Amino acid sequence: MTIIEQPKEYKVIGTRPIRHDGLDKVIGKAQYGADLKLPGMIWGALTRSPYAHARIKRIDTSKAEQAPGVMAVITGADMPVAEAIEIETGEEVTNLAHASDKLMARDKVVYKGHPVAAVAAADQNAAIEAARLIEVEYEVLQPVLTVDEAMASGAPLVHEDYAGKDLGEETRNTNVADHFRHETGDTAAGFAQAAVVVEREFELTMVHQGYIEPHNATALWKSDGKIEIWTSTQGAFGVRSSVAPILRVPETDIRVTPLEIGGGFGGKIPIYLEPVCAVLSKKAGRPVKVVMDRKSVFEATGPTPGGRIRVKMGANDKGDITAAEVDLYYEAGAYPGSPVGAGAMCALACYRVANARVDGYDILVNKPKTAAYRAPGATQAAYAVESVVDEICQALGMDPLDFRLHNATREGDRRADGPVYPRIGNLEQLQALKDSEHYRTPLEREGADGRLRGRGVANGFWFNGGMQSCVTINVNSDGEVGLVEGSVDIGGTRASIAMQAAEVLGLRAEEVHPVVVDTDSVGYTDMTGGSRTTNATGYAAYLAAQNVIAGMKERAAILWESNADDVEFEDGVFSSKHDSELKVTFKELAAKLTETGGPLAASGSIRQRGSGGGFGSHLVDVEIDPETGKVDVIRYTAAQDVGKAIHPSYVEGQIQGGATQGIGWALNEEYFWSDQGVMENSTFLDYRMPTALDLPMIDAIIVEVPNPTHPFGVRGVGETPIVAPVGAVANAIHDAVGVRLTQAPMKPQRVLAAIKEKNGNGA
Amino acid sequence: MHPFQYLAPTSVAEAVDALARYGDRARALAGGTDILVQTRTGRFDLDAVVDVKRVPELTALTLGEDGLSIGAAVPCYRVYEDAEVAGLYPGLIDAASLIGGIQIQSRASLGGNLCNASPSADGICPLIVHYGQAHSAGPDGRRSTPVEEFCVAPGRTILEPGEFLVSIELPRPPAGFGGAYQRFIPRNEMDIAVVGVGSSLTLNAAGDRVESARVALAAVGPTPILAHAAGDSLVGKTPGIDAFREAGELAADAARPISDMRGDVNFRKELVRVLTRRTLTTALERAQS
Amino acid sequence: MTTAPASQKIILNTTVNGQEHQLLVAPYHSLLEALREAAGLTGVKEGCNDGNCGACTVSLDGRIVDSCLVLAAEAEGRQVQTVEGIAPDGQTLHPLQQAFLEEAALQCGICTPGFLVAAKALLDREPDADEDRIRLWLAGNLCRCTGYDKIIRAVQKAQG
Amino acid sequence: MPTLFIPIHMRRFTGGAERVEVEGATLRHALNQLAERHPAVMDEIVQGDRIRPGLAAVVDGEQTVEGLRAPLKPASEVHFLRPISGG
Repeated sequence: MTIIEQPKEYKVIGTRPIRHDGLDKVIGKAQYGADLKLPGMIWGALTRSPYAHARIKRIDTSKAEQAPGVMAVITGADMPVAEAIEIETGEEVTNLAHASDKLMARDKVVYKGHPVAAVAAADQNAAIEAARLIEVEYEVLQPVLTVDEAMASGAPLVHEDYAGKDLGEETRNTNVADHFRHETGDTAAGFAQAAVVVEREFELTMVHQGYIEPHNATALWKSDGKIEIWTSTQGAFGVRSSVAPILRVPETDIRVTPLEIGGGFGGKIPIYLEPVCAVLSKKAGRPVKVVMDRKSVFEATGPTPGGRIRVKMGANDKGDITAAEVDLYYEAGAYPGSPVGAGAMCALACYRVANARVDGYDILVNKPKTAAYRAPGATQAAYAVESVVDEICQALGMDPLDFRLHNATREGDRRADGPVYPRIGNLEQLQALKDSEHYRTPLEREGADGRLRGRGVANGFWFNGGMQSCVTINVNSDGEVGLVEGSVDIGGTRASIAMQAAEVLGLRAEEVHPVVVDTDSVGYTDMTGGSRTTNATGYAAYLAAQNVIAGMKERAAILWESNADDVEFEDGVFSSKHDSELKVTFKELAAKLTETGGPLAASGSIRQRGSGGGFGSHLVDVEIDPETGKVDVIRYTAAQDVGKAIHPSYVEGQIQGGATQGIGWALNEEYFWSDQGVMENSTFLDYRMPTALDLPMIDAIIVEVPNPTHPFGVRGVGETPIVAPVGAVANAIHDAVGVRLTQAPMKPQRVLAAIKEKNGNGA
Repeated sequence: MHPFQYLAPTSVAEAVDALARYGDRARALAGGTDILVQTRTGRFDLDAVVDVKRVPELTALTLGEDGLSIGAAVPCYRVYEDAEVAGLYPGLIDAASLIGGIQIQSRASLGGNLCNASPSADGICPLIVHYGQAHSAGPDGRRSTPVEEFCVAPGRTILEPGEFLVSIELPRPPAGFGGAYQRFIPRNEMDIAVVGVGSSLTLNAAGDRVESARVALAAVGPTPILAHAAGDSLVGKTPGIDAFREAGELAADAARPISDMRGDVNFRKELVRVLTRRTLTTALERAQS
Repeated sequence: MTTAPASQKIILNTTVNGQEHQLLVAPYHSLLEALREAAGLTGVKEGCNDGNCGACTVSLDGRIVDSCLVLAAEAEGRQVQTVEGIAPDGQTLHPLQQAFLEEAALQCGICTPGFLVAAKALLDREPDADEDRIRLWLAGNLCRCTGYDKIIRAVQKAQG
Repeated sequence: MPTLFIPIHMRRFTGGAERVEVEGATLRHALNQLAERHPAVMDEIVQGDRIRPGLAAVVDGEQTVEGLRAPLKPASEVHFLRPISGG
């Protein structure tokens, strides 16, 4: 792909227009998945396992079938048996048998909340009540609940027949689905050169994306065998390619319409309900809608893993990191596929480490299958690594940002997992944080009523994906254009994509009318996720707009009875290279399409490369009540290299939102498990996401080191900002009260216990 | 949820009738912030919900010579938005203004909080330290119970089938009285108390001796606990940090917490010490002002 | 006093966004269900159905409530306002709606209706509320996308 | 010559070799060269006409979008990593 030279100044890019879908969203007219109503539509509800690990002995659906209003009842026996093969959805690999089993158990339930049956009935409450009437007899098995339990010899097996891999060798009778390693240099030699070596072990528990909109799906299995699906998803095409093999129908027979989505953060890439709704619909002969309750969202959709992480890092007295070892033990959940692979690649990505070893373990436990959550796998690793880096800085007496700048990876450096960095903005964004007013303002160490303050920094990295996108632009006779895209808009991407087309077309952002359509109406487009959408779909829009301009030049040539090569386009005006009298504006020409050959539509499609990655460093001040252990964030600044901010407000919003999720993760969010694998805090009351009262304003510093593989330099933004916060908060707590918290969340009870232990009066 | 019918009696007698008819298959509905959730989560199945908010007595908030009468269904906001009530009962306001968020406070009532009998209820300790009396009505007529005796187990009260809470009465605070309630939560709003402590004390006329005091604890036992020893320890003493610390120790002794997702035993006991001291400090400031 | 069986629906007479409605609802239906399913006002969102996210916030006789925690039947004869009724007329947006758009105070938008209804109730009462007061008032509304920064700024902008 | 970096878990098929230099103007050519020396490793990398699902070929720091057809330069480095998608 050619690298396009950048225009010197942009007219649209970098401005802050009102997003195209904004009006509908502030007047309550935007249609989200649960808002859909169809003629004849009925409601579904699921019966879920109360046990984390049990064999299904018998299911009796007879009472449910006779309950008032019930039109269909299904169990695992009604679901097609999917092939045990691996498919790629987006760039994730899904084992179909696992994906199918996760939706509806057949022989064995492997997590609490695992569906075992489903009911469709005239209204939602009738379906819920009927689902309660399904009787299931279980043989309860001992659940495997932590990575340590799972790896212990003689541990119960989550899947008896699963073959794991240990450094490429097949293993049997294990809960370790995979163990892999990255290695570079000689760590023993590196540690031998170190003046300071810090080794620590960290523990985390699962946390959830916490989107406010519960999962939902509506399906209609039509009499001609075709299936219509309406759902809140991050990727309609991904739903199609997952549902087709699970239901064993051709992809072509499925049309997925993505409705507005109320948050996802990675958690709405996998499917949970769609095939179940479809099978219920086939049986009932009507469209069936299921909306999950919040408890099921927590218990039975994909959180990000907890686990254990060991980090050993050494540095010499000049402040060079000489060696590092990282062992990542991540919970996969009940099926293989934790984000430990990404965690391993991100763990040391911010630092030049000549001698490094990273081992990753993907471990089966009787908990919900993990799913992507904003920079999946990276935050956990960064919490551990950034905490250890903080300790090294203290041991060496170095400023934490100077140390990070001194060791920062830059273009040409080799990552621990092998590849060499292209142009990246790690140094630039670290320097921006160092130059911030926040960092230059010394912290008052004492707050009111004896509260103690501390300051912490941490750095973070995420790859930022490219992947596939397609956009079609239709020119309207009034000179405005429709932009047809397959990228679900989860946070302002209609605007950021339309703006890129507008820039090329010489239109205002408002003159481009983006619409997100179903899988039959646009070319294949990967999910909105991986910080890829403004980059790749924006690129597709750029290409489509270029093709529109090329087509319009031909129309101008027809108009002037000349040749398209003679037409140039600048500032919204087509003109002849040879006759300065011949000029026509985009709008004027659009009105003449009929007489110059008919409608003009043009598409752009791309399989975009990565972006070189995004780096973001965060700075946080906390205030701690030393008598209760409560930590309040009182000031927060985040700097990030985003390549190019198309719509700066939404870029800031991504950074602020990511930081906030990270703060929640650091301080209070957790899956609190019973000893039987039941999540005890499956409500927003007890899951404790931050409220407006728990946060200060969050300053976002946008740094722009253009991505050379994108015409406008976009790198993507959404994921990087969740990587640094947990480590930054841990470092701030240490700065305030002198204790190193190695368990997340760093909830008051843990902070207080650590303070008491340090003061020698631990209980 | 199990389908139920909705009844909206307009008098105490009608409400008694309605509740008695369905026995334990009916519940009184005040703010609904607890029972609607509980019916949805299947904690109990009901055949009838009896909305008591059309019974005038239950929505009356009356401040008289003798004290304050809070109808069982009076939502929190009416309590804390009443300037006179707020001036006389700041300890009560501490609780009424921190139950849930603004939306919840539009609906949730102190009476409902009491009847829900959650060990972690924020509303009950302040009622106890204000020497509250619970007035109920039932098939056998009316009766009055000290608030500290009202809850008997998590989710269970002294109310018999068909009986419901009509109002809570708090005596008018004497001169030299101060009360306060604080809870500890990991967030700053929208949370359940890990520990809550309500304290009150009454000073002598000179303001240098404690004449009476109460300390009540939430979320550290199956019911809210009136920590008698903690309150009694202050009587006759000079109010101040030393006496409050000692009361905190006695309160911690009285606490019988469990370890759960909100906190373990040690953490909760420590919070009882801290919050007892802090609430007594605030109560003293209020008593002196 | 109604004594119809639980399975029998009831007619609810209520005023929603200034218009009188007669809605057919079950006695166990929440106001949230009645507004979404019977009145078709799907701007009222369900996030948790237990009063902890505020997505279903509506105004009931001028006080904000979580409509998931109100029985539909309780709204008999009362005034309900939803996000659909915030704009003063069909043509003009409420200053809060305009400020939310200008300040990019929404990302996915699912929490936005609840925030708008709650913020409007605050500004109607306390036009000069400071940042702490705004944060307190909005603490019953969860947003997972924005970190609240731009929401708070939008409310401040709408204060003028 | 382009360099193929062999992941640790595949080195048992390359006699422990960490890096293998091979001729090839495209990834397919390079892998064919590799297969001549270490035939067993091919199954770990290639499935049919494509890179095996669950593996990403990274050429000069960029995940390839052309798969086996990815062009290689004489100094190119090829790594085989886990694909990244993200949330």
